[in-house]
Amino acid sequence: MSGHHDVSFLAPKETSFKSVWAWVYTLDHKRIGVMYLAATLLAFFLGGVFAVVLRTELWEPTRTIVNEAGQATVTGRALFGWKENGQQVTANNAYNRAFTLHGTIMVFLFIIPAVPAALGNIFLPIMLGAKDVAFPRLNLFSWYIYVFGSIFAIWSIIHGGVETGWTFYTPYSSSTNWGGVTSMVLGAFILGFSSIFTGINFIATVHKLRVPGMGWFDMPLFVWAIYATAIMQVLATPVLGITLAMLVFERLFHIGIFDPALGGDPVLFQHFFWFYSHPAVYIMIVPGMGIISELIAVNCRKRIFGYRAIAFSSIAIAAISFLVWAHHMLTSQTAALNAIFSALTFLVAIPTAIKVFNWIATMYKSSINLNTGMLYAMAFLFCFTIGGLTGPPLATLAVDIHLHDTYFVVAHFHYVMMGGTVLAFLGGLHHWWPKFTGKMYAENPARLACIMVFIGFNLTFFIQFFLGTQGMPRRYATYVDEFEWMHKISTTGSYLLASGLLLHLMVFIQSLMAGAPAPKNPWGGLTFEWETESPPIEHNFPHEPVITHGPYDYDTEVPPHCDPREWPLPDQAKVAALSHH
Amino acid sequence: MTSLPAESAAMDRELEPHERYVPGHHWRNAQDEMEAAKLGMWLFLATEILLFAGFFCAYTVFRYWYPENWHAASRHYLNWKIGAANTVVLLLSSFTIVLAIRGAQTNRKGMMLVNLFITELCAAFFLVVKLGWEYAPKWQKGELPGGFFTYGGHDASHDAHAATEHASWFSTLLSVDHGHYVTNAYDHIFMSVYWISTATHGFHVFAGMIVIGWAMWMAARGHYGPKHYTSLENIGLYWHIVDVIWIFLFPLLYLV
Amino acid sequence: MLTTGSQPVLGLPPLTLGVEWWDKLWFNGNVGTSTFSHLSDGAFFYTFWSSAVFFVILMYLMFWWAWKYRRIPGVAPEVSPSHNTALELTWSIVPTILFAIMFIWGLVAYIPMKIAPADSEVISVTAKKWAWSLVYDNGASPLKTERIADMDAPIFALPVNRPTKFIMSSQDVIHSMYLPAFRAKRDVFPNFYTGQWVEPTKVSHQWNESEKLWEPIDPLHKGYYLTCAEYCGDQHSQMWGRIMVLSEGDYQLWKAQQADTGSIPLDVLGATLHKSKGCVACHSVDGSTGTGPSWLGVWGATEKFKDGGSVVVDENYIRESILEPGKHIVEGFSNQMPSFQAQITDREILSLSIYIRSLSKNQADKDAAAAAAADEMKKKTEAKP
Amino acid sequence: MTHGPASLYDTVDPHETLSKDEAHSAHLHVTPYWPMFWVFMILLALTALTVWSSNVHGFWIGNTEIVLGGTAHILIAMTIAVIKAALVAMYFMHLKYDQPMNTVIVGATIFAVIMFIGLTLADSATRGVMDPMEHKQVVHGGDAHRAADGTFVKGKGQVDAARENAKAKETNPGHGETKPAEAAPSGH
Repeated sequence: MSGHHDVSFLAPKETSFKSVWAWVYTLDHKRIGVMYLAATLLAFFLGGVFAVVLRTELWEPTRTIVNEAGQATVTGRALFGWKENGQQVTANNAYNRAFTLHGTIMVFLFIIPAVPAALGNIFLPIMLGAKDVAFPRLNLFSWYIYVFGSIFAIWSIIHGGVETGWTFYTPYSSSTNWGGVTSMVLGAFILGFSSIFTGINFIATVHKLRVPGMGWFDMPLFVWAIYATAIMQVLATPVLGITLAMLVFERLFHIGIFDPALGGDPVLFQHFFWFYSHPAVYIMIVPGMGIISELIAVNCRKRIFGYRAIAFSSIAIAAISFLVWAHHMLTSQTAALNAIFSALTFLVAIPTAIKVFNWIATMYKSSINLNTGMLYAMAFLFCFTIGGLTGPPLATLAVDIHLHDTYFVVAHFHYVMMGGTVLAFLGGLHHWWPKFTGKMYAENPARLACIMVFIGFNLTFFIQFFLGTQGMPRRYATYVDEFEWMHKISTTGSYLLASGLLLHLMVFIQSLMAGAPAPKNPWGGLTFEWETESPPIEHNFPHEPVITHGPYDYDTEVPPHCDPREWPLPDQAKVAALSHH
Repeated sequence: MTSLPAESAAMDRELEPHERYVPGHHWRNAQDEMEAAKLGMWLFLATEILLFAGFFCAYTVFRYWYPENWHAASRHYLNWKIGAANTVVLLLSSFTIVLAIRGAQTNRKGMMLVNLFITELCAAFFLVVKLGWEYAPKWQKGELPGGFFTYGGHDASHDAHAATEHASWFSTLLSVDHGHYVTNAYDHIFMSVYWISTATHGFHVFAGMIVIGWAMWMAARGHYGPKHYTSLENIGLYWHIVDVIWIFLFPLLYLV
Repeated sequence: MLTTGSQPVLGLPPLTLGVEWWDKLWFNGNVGTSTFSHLSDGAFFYTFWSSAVFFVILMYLMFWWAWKYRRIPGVAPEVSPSHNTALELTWSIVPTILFAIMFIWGLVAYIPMKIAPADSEVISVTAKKWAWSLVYDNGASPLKTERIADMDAPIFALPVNRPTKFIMSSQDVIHSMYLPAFRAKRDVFPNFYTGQWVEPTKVSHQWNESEKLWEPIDPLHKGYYLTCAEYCGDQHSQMWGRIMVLSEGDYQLWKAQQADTGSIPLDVLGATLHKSKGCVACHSVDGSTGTGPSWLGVWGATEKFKDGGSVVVDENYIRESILEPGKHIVEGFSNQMPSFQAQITDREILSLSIYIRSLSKNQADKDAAAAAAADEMKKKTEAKP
Repeated sequence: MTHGPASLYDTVDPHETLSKDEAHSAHLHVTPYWPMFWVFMILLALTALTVWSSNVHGFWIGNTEIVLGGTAHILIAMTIAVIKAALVAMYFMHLKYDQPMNTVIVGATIFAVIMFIGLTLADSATRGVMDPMEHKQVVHGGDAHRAADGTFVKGKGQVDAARENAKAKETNPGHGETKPAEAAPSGH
């Protein structure tokens, strides 16, 4: 084998042109992953800006970013588009566009691809001991589709914005005449293909590229989670594709399938949409759960409690996720179906609960390294438990009638998505940052930022549960005075949250500019990615790695490239006694 | 290692591309690569099925609500003979592409090329019939989806004119017998489902023609042989799923 | 146990603490306000307390262990099992049982919400962008409005301790009629009817005969809200309504008052209708452009249409715009307005015309000038012979 | 990479991770001709059967005519279509000879499709079951009109229309527990 195999995958080529070309036409899963990471972080920033804007609008009961005459202020106009189809930006449209763009960008451009396509792309093949994903060209193609779809989505912002909500409910979305809807819908349609191809790639990789000797239950739990996610991506996303295509047809050709004015059925659209979008929220959270399994096992130096239960629960969530979609429609569909879907929805809560119990049980009698990654894992457990436990009230029929489409749902959703996926993503980013950049980050500033994010997040969203039970509907630009104090707390929290995230950005920039070189295995992990260089070499390993132990055998193994004196093993006699049970 | 005479002979001639084929650098062997490719293709086919499931779902719901209307619309606007002819053509093309794969497996290039060519012809026939004898007349008569539906019912003078001017066995076979028909309230939704599902299917046929053309080119250049024909096999799988979807669309739209 | 109507539907306790600040925090003090509210709240607090117990235990263990088992360099972790079948089964089965109870509780409380008693008062609800219009069985629509969240929200009334059923439809997109205090919500669709019913249990307002107004019984509690819970566009957040719950006698009085518009002068009625019919959502009267043209100064002006024609705004054009709004769209606007056919009387249309006319200062001046000219002509003709 | 002579270089297994027997036995299932031909013929026959069955009005058992309604025709046509699709998948698409995982994928897909269509239809099919007044079509505009003397006569409003619908539904004995809604006392 030639010499370039020993070079870091990030290393530039001989000439700058070749270097650029090597990124543009790379088939290396790690480079594609890094490109995804850059793109999704950009989308996260953009979505975050809209979030801060909409929280600012809610600072006062009446209008903040639009003036009393009902027109957008300069800020409002600058943010929400200058092409107005001959219409004024009316009172609330600025706000409506802010939350729509926040939702669409965060969901389609950030959360769905963030963990699987960015971190998954970089680490899934390495964790399997493979040189690359199964279909490297398809992988690159997925990235370009993602960029192409994102351009459509961004274009819609310039082209007057979108104000349908990220759910695009008909007949509002099929009848509204703001310019951006069609291009945003097309953007989401195209992004769906990126998601599908990534999912196909990962399933084939897991099936066919595990290193010889690695059985299904020797796989790291992150891989299990990505695998379960990929199943959902493949089986659910095409329905989103056809839904959005039919919505575009509805807008362009007035096919009348969803449009009641032509004899169609708007509830049918909701079924179509949620058949994808409910699995989609598991597409968003399950990879985050995979990261948490890694973070807790590595930083606790402990064999994960109930490995098989966690692995199977990922698959169970994937399977059940297809049966619960209509709990989003408890006020719009028929009573008989409500009863069915309420019951099915509780099923999905069980594997989720099992995971949380297992993670916390792993911490028992362990050796916990409270680095930023572990802090995020604990923050995740705190927030995700709240998010998870506020799900059952929403699945309980009589309660959901009251809470549906209120801030309770907003808070629940953000506790799961932001408090779950995003915190897990940030934890995973810190966990693997030294590995794929080759640079350490500054631990204490990162910890501070983590605490700011955690407090800011809870400040922002916890109060929203009470807003919801008191009856504040979501997607409201103006509200009655009695909710003001709660909105003020929430907005304050969002600023703290944003500051914490900016501090993270600074920590990362500092690390890239002047970070200390990372060792091969800074946290003492046992999975394959910690055996290779930091950053990994071009084909991941100089030789095909050999599997000698399970991913979490901390009882019997000293992690590779770690000093055995610093990593004393537990009392082997006790381990042996336990394993005889 | 002792070489057999036949193998020595093979050493002497220049190897065909399929004989020289080497799997991608990240694969452990060619079999893994082929199985992964087929697995990926099946997953893609799963997405195709679910994509069309959207149309079938819309069909089911509206058919449940307006059964008589849909039955009448199906009988009135569509000619089952066209659908049946296209079904037969697609089945034939499915069979020929199976034979093409057999040609690759048994290293018979001629068999492969001839069968791929027949497949291509069938696809072309399907599209010509679809565009020429279904879409074009419907476009003229205003039997368009949803809001564009302008068909006003039976136009006797037009039909009589058509009957006298162009009466041949062929046009009689392929024309729709309008009879005395009064349009129903939900005809336009039936036409919507008809148009979007058949157009999407037609687009898949068209995409199939392109990839089968590419497969012919690859076959002619000797890229397919007993040891490597992965993309041909995957194209075959794709073509079969196009056929399977039509197997469901045909009775649903044209017959019941 | 499971009856509908005025009887309590389910004997399950709401599991609230009964403490004022607690009720205020969770439900803005609106506890026990309808026959549903304690059903819904009971199920809610069951999920809340069972979740709270789990949450506290889990977080206690997490933080305690994070401290107790923090890493000390060179010290090996203790040995502990990596799975325990009995424990894992327990923590799978216990939540399953709790979830099963949640489901059953929710379902049992939900079924009565769906079956309206046969003797319900029927109110027809029409939602449109962006206003609610209620028609009572005597043909009355609410006339008064109140400023809520920066817009004019109509004031409705419901009878206490008697079921009221809403039959709802929408004129454009999906809305959702949400009565938070009564824990009731149902989506409103453009092409089919949906229904929901409530039975309020606490009177909020009474008629003050001396002041001739409806006043809240508790000055701090101004009644209940009606909101739209399904996003419906631009002014979604301004589809508020105020609900008064009245005693039976007061309710009949209120309904009769709303039906009797005969004694109101036309221009005042027009101004009232501008708010109560929801015109205000799109048509300002101060010249600012909304979804539709402002009414200020529009009377007598020449409006250009999208399709090229034009018209001088007069009674005829206003009548046409109300009954067939899609016929002529003014340039720069889009076809958004629903038709008001069968929802408005001729007298009401006329009063809106007069109101719009009164908003145009030019027209008033012109009218005065014309009247003066007519007077002069009259004088001249009288003087001539 | 240089190309060695064919005998020295196994194209199936360049990295030589399979044993010699595995490398040569594992790869191919050569598509047989005649079974495929017969499958094709069966498919044609089934197509003809679908067309024929769709035009069958009914059949006689003794003196009783069993009329096939729309549902029966759909069931027949879909049964035949499923058989055809299964034949294509098993033989033409080699599912019968292939990795079992591919069949698992097909199974999962069919499961998802059935759930999607079935549960969505369950919503459409149960509208108005709990509350007979729900899910009646809305007719916009009502039937208000001008009387001969030019005054505005209020037409049948939504409430009346909905009540009539409910009455029609409630005459059905299945909903006997609720009485027809009577007009509430008027405020006048």
